[in-house]
Amino acid sequence: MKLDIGGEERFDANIERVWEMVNDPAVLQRCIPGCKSMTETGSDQYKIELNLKVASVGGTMEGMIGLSDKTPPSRCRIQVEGSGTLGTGKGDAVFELREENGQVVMKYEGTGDVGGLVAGVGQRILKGVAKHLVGKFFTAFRGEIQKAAA
Amino acid sequence: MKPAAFDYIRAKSAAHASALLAEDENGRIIAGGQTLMPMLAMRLARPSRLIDVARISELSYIRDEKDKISIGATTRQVMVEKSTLIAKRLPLLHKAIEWVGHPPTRARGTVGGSLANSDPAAEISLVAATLGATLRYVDETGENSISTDEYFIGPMITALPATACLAGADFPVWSEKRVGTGFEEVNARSSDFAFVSAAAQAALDADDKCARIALGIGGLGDFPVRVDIDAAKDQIEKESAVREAIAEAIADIEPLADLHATAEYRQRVAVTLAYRAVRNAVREAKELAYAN
Amino acid sequence: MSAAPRKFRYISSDRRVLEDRRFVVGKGNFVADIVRPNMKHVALVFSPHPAARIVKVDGSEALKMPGVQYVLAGDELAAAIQPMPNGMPTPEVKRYPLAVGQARYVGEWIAAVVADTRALAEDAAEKVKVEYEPLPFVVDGKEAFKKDAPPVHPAHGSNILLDKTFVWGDVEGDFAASPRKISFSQKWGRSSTVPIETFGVIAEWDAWREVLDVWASIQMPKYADQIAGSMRLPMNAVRVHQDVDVGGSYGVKRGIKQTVLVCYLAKKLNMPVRLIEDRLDNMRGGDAHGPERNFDVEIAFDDSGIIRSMKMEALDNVGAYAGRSPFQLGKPIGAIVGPYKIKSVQYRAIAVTSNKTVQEAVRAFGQSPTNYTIERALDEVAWALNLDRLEVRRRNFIQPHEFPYLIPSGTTYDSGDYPGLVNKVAKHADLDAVYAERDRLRAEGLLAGVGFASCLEPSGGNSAFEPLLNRQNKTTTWMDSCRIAVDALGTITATMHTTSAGQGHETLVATVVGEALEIAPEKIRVSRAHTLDVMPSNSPVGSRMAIMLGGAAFHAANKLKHKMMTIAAHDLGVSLDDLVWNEGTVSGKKNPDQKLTWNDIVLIAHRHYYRMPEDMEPGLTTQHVMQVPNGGKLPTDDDRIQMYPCFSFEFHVVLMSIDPDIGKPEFRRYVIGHDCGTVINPKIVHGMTMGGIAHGIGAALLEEFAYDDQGQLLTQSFMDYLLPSAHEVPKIEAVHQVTPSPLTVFGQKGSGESGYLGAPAAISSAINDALRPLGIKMNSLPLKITKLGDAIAAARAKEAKQ
Amino acid sequence: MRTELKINGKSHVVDVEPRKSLLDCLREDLRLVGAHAGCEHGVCGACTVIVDGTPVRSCLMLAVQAEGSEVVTIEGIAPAPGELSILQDAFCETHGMQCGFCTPGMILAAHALLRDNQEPTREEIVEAISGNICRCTGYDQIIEAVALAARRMRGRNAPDQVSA
Repeated sequence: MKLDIGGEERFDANIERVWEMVNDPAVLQRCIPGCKSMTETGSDQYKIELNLKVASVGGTMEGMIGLSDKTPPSRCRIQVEGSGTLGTGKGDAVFELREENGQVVMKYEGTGDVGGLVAGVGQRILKGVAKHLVGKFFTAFRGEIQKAAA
Repeated sequence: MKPAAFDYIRAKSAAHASALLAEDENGRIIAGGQTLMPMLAMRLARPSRLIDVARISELSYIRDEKDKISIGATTRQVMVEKSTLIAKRLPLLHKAIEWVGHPPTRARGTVGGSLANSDPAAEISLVAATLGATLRYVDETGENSISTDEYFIGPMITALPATACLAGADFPVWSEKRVGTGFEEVNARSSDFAFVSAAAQAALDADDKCARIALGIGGLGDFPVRVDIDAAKDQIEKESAVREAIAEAIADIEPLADLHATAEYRQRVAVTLAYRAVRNAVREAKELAYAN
Repeated sequence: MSAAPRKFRYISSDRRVLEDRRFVVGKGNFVADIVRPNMKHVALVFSPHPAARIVKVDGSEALKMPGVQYVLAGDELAAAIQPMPNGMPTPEVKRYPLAVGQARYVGEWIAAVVADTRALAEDAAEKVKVEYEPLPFVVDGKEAFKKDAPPVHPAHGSNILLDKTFVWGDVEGDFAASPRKISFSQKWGRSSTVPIETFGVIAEWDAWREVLDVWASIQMPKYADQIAGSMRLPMNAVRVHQDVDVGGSYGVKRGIKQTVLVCYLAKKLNMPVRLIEDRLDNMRGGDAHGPERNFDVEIAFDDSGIIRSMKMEALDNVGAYAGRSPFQLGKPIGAIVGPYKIKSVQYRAIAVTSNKTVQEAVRAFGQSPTNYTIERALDEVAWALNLDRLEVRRRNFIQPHEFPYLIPSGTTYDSGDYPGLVNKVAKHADLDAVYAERDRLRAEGLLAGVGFASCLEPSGGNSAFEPLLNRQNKTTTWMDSCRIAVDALGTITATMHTTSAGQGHETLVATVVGEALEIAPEKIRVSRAHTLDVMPSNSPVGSRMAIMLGGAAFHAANKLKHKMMTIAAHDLGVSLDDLVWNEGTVSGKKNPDQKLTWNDIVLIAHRHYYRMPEDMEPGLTTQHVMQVPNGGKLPTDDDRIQMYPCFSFEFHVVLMSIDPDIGKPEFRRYVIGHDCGTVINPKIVHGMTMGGIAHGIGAALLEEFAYDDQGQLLTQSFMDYLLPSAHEVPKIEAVHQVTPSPLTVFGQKGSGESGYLGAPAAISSAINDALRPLGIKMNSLPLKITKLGDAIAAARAKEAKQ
Repeated sequence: MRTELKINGKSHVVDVEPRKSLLDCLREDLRLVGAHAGCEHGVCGACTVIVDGTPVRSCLMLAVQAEGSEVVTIEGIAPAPGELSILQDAFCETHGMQCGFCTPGMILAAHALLRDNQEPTREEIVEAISGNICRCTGYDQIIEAVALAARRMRGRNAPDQVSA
């Protein structure tokens, strides 16, 4: 199942700071919903373990996350791939940072691809759940920025 | 399709259930199980422990509290269906309840369970959202409540704190004399999740003017929403005005789309169903005058 | 050809169905009810990818778990067994129970885990690690047919399993001579019969007796043969227990891959092993999907609506492996013109593989999609000429005096009175009133339409499509059998040699034997033998049991009667011709006092050999193996073949309405006429007819194995694959007619499929009639609410613009 | 987990994993195999049993949840071995089944209906069995069976009506 993800987020921080944080595996690990561990396996390549939980639905997943096509401090591509008890998932997104009115605007756009169990029995709410997870990520990320600023 | 292993414990009270949840973040409450059990069987849900609240008898009740009807969280849906109190005082829920699953699932399914699972198309949630019900829960801090405006936040996702056990729902009862209701739903089979549903409650004054209108739409977005069409209140019997107000009110909702109903379908039919629900509610309210 | 219906004693009388007593108390003997000592359970690991190379299957973590016995992957299995039989001459399209080297659809079984309970097996299955390398895939049939499509089986070289064009008669000449032509395309969506009982199988290997016992929820010809073949065992080492009750099949309960998997495990582990598919296993990997067929059709006709010729192209997306599915394009050849006098036909049958779940035989074996298309053609002709659709059908019908009727593709229809039944239906339904009601509904602001569909149910199934589509296959024998034994105390046991999935075969045999012997059917026990005690059977496929098992039972009973009368004649010292049979008592025609009762003859046959005719075998056991009436021939060089022997007829009239704002279709009236020749048990025939219609309603409106562009199956559960409930099936009025078949012992024909053959066509016809005022037509099934609603909305928006 | 179940009026003590459904417990631990697994996610109704007087899906209930409840299965409906209830007999009379797989659930759903409603309309019968999917019959002869049983049960309660 294809899922389109995209949006814009605004942060009160400078662009270098946001860039740094997006590229910080420790920050990512804290922000990715359900991320249990993130182990570096190569340059900008990490093995991740997830314990996903959205309301009643939950499961474990193992996979890879990679950052590429970097143009600091404005552009980066994130690729995620994993599989687990809920099925398989793949994501490919590009985010772009720019400064605007003293804020940093993060524009992100990408597609996800979900297969296996969840695609077969949960297609009705998959999109909403994905949206919710993305939202959770940014809530946490905003928190990180505030924490760093404080 | 056998669930992954879990422990099982019966909670003695809502507070007990909440304490048990606090002990283990992977605990999960089960009441009637009509939503949770399929998810367990498919291993979409894999709690470490199930906390059974179904037997907490003090959470099973339907009470008339003058300006509201209080329904306990573990009240079986079939009790709502058969309740003359609900039929008389909360006719919108009475109309909606027969659309919930089918008789055998209503026999086990609970009002609280449906609200807690918060399916985007759940009828009980829709009525709660439409009427602006207040949900009562118990968590570590004690007894609390939350309005449905804040409660629903995503598909099967609510704002209920992680350690909360739902205790009940208070549905406001309108004081006006002439109150009518309308409930409309489209689905492929009568027991299936609604593609879209609409619930309306209208109060008319003695001159047939609309004194109050509440409208809710389910199945359209990630959760049921109350839709403000007060703009059309003075023209409540004018189809185009009501439709326009509805269309405007739902314009910002991103519709669900799945193989059963496209986003366009949901958006378009939501307007029709909402209009029909309003129309029927107004008609019913009007008839009441003659009956009195 | 409508001989007056014969008078019967038990046949056609409204008698109870003998099987029912055990089912109403929950005492059926379903496969999941059977427990063997120390039995182990299988859970499956399935592919989440539509196409992927299987790099590695690692079961080590799973094996460490308590209660886990074994983890089996495809490579080990493939090395130990023969590939499963492949009906087409496509040897490189190899199929094994577990994927070997490559996964070819979402849901394909990659590994099997054996554990002490199913729950433990599922726990362990989650721990089996499979490493995949995703490959290009194709899900759409027309795409898969293209030259540059990713091949599902690279070794085969393309996705084409079958692409054959048949020309029967002077098609080009008839097209050239016809003043009018139309063409249309439509698609039959992927659905299936989806029995409420999934497939299940238990296997147990006795190493000392060298017997492999199999209990399964099976409906399949040559099941034991295929097990023996795949397992490389002599066939007399395979004992299939056919007394297992099957919880619905309607064609799909073939389960050979499941069975071979479990047999291998049982033998390997030396433990009874059972696999009961759960609903997810069944929907995605049970290999039981039905046809998914694109049609492109051209019709040549004249100004009066007489159809002269038809060109039909049918492209079936059969899924990842060959299965039985290419042959489902073959059976329709035996009724390619429906009940109509179309002189010439061109038929191009294409079967392509894709990265979808494998098809299995589904009720009517591919005839239902084709009938949907033939009936659409009749509607199109009527609409093109602005003629009444029923009138166009009447003008094209084969007339009662024209039987036996040879159709262009080489099949002779046995008997029928199509206009007769249609007139009865029209009268019962009061067509004027039906149209008036349609117009009233339209005046109310609804869309409303009347639908018609005829259908022929070819029955008495044989395998003629196999040699027709695969010339290497010369199978023409397609028998069924019955054995009757009268024991020493005079009671009767008849044995049938296949399973039963609700068709009432025990009642059928008892009724027929009772009729022949003039003994109450309730007194006759019917047993279903296991396969080491078996006579040849080709199982209840192709609406064949009334004809074939009924025929075999009748002949076996007559042989018994003949033997008993011969004994009596000898004992009484009279000629056989001078004796009459009366409820088992044999007496002299002229001298009724000269007689032997049933028990007298039983005593002689079992104990008093000295009173028997010389050289006659003692005991009272007879049997009959019946070949399909007028079957048994190979196709001619110009591809003509007698497909099935008998042709039932059904006619549907449907009135439907659609709320244009919602798009939800509703039944307002449903009337059918049914003619399956002599009815053996009216309750059974009625039930089959109604059930077939309900199934057709599902295919027409609700049911679909829907895939997304990524090859994911979106309908793996009953929450998304929608079966009609009691709410969705309207009250159906039925009108009956009996046009006996001259080819069968009582004039009976088959009756399992016609409801399913007619309903989708009739519903589509009604909906398209309803949509005509908007200038739109629906060209695919299922006609889901959203599809209708969105199409109506688009048409109205267009109208509003103009 | 030690669980005491009351099935068809008799007490049974079973030791089950909490994750075991009532359906699996009935079938595997008590060998009451009349309730059937059709979908195991609450849609088909083949697993229907009566719990505290109401038909429910035994696949959507854990065995441990049934402690303290009265469970009636299809095995508890026939009055004696070889004897059928009026409803079961009516199913035989109309042939309200084919393969028999959904039949126990269907009969229990109808059984509960007729206990509460001796004169059900067609719509009420349809509603009562709408949670039980039958793939064979198209429901016609099932609805007929329930209506016939209702007539016969009314007749039994008012013998003067059937004296003819």
